[in-house]
Amino acid sequence: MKVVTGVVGNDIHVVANRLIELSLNARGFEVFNLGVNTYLEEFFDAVVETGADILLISSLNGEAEGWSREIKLLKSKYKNLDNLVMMIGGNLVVGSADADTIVPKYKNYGFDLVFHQVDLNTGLDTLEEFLKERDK
Amino acid sequence: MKVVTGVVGNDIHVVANRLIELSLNARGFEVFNLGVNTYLEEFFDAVVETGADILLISSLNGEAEGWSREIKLLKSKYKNLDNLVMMIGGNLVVGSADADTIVPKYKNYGFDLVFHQVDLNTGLDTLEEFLKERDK
Amino acid sequence: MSLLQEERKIILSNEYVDNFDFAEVEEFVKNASKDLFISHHFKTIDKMLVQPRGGFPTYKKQFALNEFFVEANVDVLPLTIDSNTRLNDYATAKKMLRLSEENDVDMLNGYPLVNHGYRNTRKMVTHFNKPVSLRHGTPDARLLIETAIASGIFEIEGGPITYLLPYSKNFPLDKAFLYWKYVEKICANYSKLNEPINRESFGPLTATLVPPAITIVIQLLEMLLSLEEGVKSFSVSFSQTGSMNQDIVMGAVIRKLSKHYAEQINCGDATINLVYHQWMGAFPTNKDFAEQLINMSTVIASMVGADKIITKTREEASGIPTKEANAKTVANTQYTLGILNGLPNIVDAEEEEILTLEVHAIMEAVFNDPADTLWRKVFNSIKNGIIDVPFSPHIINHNEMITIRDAKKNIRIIKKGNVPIPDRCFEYEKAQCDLTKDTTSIVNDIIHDIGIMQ
Amino acid sequence: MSLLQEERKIILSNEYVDNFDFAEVEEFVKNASKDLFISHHFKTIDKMLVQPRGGFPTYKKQFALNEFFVEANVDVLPLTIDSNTRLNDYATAKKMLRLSEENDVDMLNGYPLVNHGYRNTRKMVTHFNKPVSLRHGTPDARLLIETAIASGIFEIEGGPITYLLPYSKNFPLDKAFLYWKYVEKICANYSKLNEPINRESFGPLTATLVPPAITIVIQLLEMLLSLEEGVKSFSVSFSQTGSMNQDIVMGAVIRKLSKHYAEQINCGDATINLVYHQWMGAFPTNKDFAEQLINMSTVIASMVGADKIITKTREEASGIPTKEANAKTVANTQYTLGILNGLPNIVDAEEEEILTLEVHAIMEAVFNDPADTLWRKVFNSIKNGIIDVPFSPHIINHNEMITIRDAKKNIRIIKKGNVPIPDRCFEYEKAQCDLTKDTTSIVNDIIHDIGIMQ
Ligand code: B12
Ligand code: B12
Repeated sequence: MKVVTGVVGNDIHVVANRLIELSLNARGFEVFNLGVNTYLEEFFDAVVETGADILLISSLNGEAEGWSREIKLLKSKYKNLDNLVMMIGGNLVVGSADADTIVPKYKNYGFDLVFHQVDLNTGLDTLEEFLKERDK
Repeated sequence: MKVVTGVVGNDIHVVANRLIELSLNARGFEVFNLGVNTYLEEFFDAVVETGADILLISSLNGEAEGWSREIKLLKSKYKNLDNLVMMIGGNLVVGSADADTIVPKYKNYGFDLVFHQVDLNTGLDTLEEFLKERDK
Repeated sequence: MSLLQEERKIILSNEYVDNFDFAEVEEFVKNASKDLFISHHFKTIDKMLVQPRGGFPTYKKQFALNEFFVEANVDVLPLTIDSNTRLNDYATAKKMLRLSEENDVDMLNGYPLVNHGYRNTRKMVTHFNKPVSLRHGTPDARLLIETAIASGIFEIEGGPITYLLPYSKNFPLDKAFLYWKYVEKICANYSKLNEPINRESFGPLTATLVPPAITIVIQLLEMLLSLEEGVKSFSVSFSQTGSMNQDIVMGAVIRKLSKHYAEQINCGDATINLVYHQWMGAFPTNKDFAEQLINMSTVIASMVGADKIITKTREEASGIPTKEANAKTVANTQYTLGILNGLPNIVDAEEEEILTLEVHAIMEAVFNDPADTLWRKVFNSIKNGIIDVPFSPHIINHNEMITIRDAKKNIRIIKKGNVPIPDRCFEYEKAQCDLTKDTTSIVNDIIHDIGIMQ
Repeated sequence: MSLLQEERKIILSNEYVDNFDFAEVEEFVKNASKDLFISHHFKTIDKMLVQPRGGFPTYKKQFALNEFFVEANVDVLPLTIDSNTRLNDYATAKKMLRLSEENDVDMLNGYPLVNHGYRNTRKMVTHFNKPVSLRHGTPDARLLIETAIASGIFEIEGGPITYLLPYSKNFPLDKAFLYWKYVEKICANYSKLNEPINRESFGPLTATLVPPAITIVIQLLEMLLSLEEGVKSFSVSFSQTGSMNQDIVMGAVIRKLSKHYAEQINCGDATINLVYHQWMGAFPTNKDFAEQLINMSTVIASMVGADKIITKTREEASGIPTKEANAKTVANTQYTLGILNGLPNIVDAEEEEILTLEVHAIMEAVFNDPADTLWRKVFNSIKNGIIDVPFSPHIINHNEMITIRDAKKNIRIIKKGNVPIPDRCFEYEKAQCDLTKDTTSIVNDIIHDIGIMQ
């Protein structure tokens, strides 16, 4: 399965991104890593180009929320993205807040899977569960 | 003016006691230091023997309360202690509690001046104020 | 009109900018209180200066933060800039600042200095009358630094390499050098009016397994590029490596070599200070543990003999720290510095020699680049991998060097890429590590090594 | 019946005592899990063992405290005894224990082990299956130690000097020596059945300006008195002095000399361990600061290379700590030990030499005392001031020695009383200090020196 990944916005925290690429590869995904500092259009363009099944966005520096608000509008401009699994993880707010308030908010922005300060492997395990459920 | 001082009960914390002797001397008092591990009778006996004006008791290890309960009874057995200034300081409870509850309790036990976890010099300044007020 | 003046005009022709009155700014700097100059404090105060990190979007919140810091006995106030301003995106910064002001929710991860303008900001700076250090991460910081100095901020962190390789993916490196040349000149010019403006390099880089030799070479080069332009007070810096001994060795070598190289270009008269960053890598989420880590960093900084320490907070892993947490670190750090006494004198001659040889070899390779100016030599050396920063997100970086930790958690180079590590040193580095493992285990070790403080 | 057996009978003829079944106890010790023996852990575990302090009156509360400690990843459980039991006043202890059990209020400042008895206590000890260290302060600990070993407590702290000079004003020192001789014998005998019982001396003494030479001499003498009786595992200890370098020097010298003197009496086969106490003097009332101090102690313990560390809590200045605060220190200390890596190798040859000469000189003076046995030589040496402990409340102590801190906060001897500090060393000690001051300033310095961590 194909995954497009990267770190959204002006965020340059690259360490998790490098590890994500390693982990996805180890789990057998085909990875297209756009790296840090990636804008929403670039993500969607890459999904379209590669025909990816999953878009896995990271955000570490707190920018995610600003960008996520524009997802629905932007996504509506693309065709055939209805089956795209959208997931996001990292530090999803500036400052701190708990998952109970963050997760519903991001689901509302259009994400299927939301991981605020959750360990990468836990997140990827959940992704695999999710895919299994869906394909049943 | 004469001061009898010491650490009450089975308490062997001696450091403050040594400093109290130094400070009282420096302030011009005549000091009779009974040291640590001093029982109530020994304090009152020394007051009578020396004709002291002030009895300054320390307690550090939490024993003070147990002993203080017996002061009124004991003091009533001695004569001519009505003008004796009684003061106590150090850690006046086992565990922790605040001055608001401790001070009234100890005043009730018969102390004129009570200092829970108060710095020595603050305490001695207050003593000197107290003596000035009284002798006006 | 000089070239510098022309450049100035261009930078300022920007709808988000204060209308600059340079004559007034010069007057202000000339008469500014010595207390605002960290260079003055370095000269006159013997203890390690304590500086936290911190920046909030609104003036009000930044002011409140500073009040907390002063209450906690801070030595140097920080002003951390938001990430939009860092990318010169003043429009977004403006929008987010308005949102933050209206809704009492922070929509920026720092203080948008350009939008606030120097007239306002100066009020805050002079009110507290403490040195302020500007922390940004901006490749093109020309406007930002003009605004900062006009505000009374007399310490400027960063540099063309240290604010680019860890902080950017695409920004052109050659441009960064030129923009920073401007910054150095401005700092040097203003330094003539009163106490010197202090420039500080950002030694932590990516804070992830960067080997000492790379950090020191970059510190020395940014120092030389700055002194060349006339800066008279410069701070080299690095962050906790994860090995106490490696920190101490690094401190000794960087002190010795910064003096040496400054003298080489006849700038021995400049003051060189040493700054230590508390652990800059991934923090534990357990906040009590984070405090232990922070305290340990302070102890090590003392053993390194740093002139200034830059602090973290117990909330590092969770998000932008509250002002309470931030002030608490300052008070705790000051307390620790006060009670930590009887520091031993520690010299590890062998490690120092190895590291010194490595630095000299890389520096020589840089100097041997055929380009005409130092900045072009440095540019070429980064481009061809003579300087290679692990975990840099920047496209120009080679990413060929591989480092891991040895049994004592020293960072060691096990693949050197194009970096001219002398054979003897490279053998020494590798000899400290267990290299019999397969690649997967080594990758797992690296992941583990990134998380050693967690 | 041997003399020891007779003494045993006398001690046990006491209405508050468990009916001892010695055959069963021997069987128990013989088959006890190795995990209960700290001597076994010292041999097999490489990391520094972490041991908190703590004791509550009731079985239930002590059990709960232990659960908290285990949760926090403790290595060695403490059992601190109440002060009535310390004074062999089992009647009062019994009354207070009943009151504590009935009213859920603590009427004792520790665990009344004799009243609880060994059959009960053994259940708790074997339940947790961790080594337990007995902390008391009892001059006549004969019954207490019989009960402890029968309970599965295989580390016994204390000694005739270290549990007397700081803890008592009037208890006869000669008796203390004889009572402790019994304890040593019991420990030695049981040590033959399984792993050795570990004895530990209490190095902190009064925790107030005690100079290293005095501490080390007392550690060595209690070690010799113990090994003489056949003890095979002994821990010497000391507490943080206030100067990192002085701690490191002390650690090096005490390790070297304990080995040396053990060999002198042909006990080189005994294992000698080094225990470090986190700061034992006056603590800051600010609890956050207390945590900094505690963390710094852990760092220094690592540099000293201690085998075990005994911890304090953030609540030290305010009163008996809660179990939460106590467990938090354990978790924090374990975390710090895990992240503190790359310890430098530190040797201060001059300080080590001075200290070694001082210790040898005092030891020689003790050995030269004309008395026939070691304990009598030691007794006489304390009585005539060859050994003098600053701030001891005991009437037998000379109190002639005066110590202050030098600029680096090392504790220095400026008046030696009868302690035979060699001239060269005494000159060295005094040369570190500013002795031109008048007496009042020196007194003020001493007051300040006691409060350096506040
Ligand atoms: C190292 C670091 C830096 C380095 C980055 C070097 C580089 N190029 O990578 C430097 C020093 C340059 C830096 C700069 C900045 N940083 Co920074 N940085 C850190 C730090 C200390 C560690 C990050 C790290 O590498 N962790 C190791 C990796 C492996 O862990 P991770 O990133 O947390 O990722 C894990 C999880 O989040 C998860 N994950 C990540 N993505 C995803 C996705 C999915 C789907 C899932 C399931 C999981 C997942 O998996 C990873 C492994 O478990 C963190 C604080 C911390 N965590 O301790 C701050 C931190 C992330 N930075 C922060 C900030 C604000 C900045 C700056 C904006 C400002 C500043 N303070 O200087 C600039 C960034 C500029 C910009 N344009 O983005 C904030 C973010 C605040 C917020 N969200 O509220 C943090 C939290 C620090 C703080 N408390 O203020 N930083
Ligand atoms: C050093 C010390 C010891 C040494 C004492 C050596 C000696 N012989 O002096 C040793 C290690 C032997 C020891 C033993 C014990 N200690 Co102790 N010890 C301390 C410690 C760490 C410092 C005390 C000290 O010397 N301070 C320096 C002096 C200068 O300050 P100070 O005593 O607080 O006095 C100041 C003020 O109180 C005031 N003051 C004192 N008296 C007076 C009087 C007046 C009128 C005024 C105005 C002011 C005043 O002036 C002084 C200067 O400002 C304290 C905790 C702390 N404070 O950090 C615990 C502490 C006092 N000890 C404590 C205990 C329980 C014990 C033990 C019972 C049990 C044990 N844990 O081993 C035994 C005591 C046995 C006994 N029979 O008493 C507890 C008391 C608990 C409580 N009150 O609830 C404390 C608070 C520690 C704790 N948190 O558990 N201890």
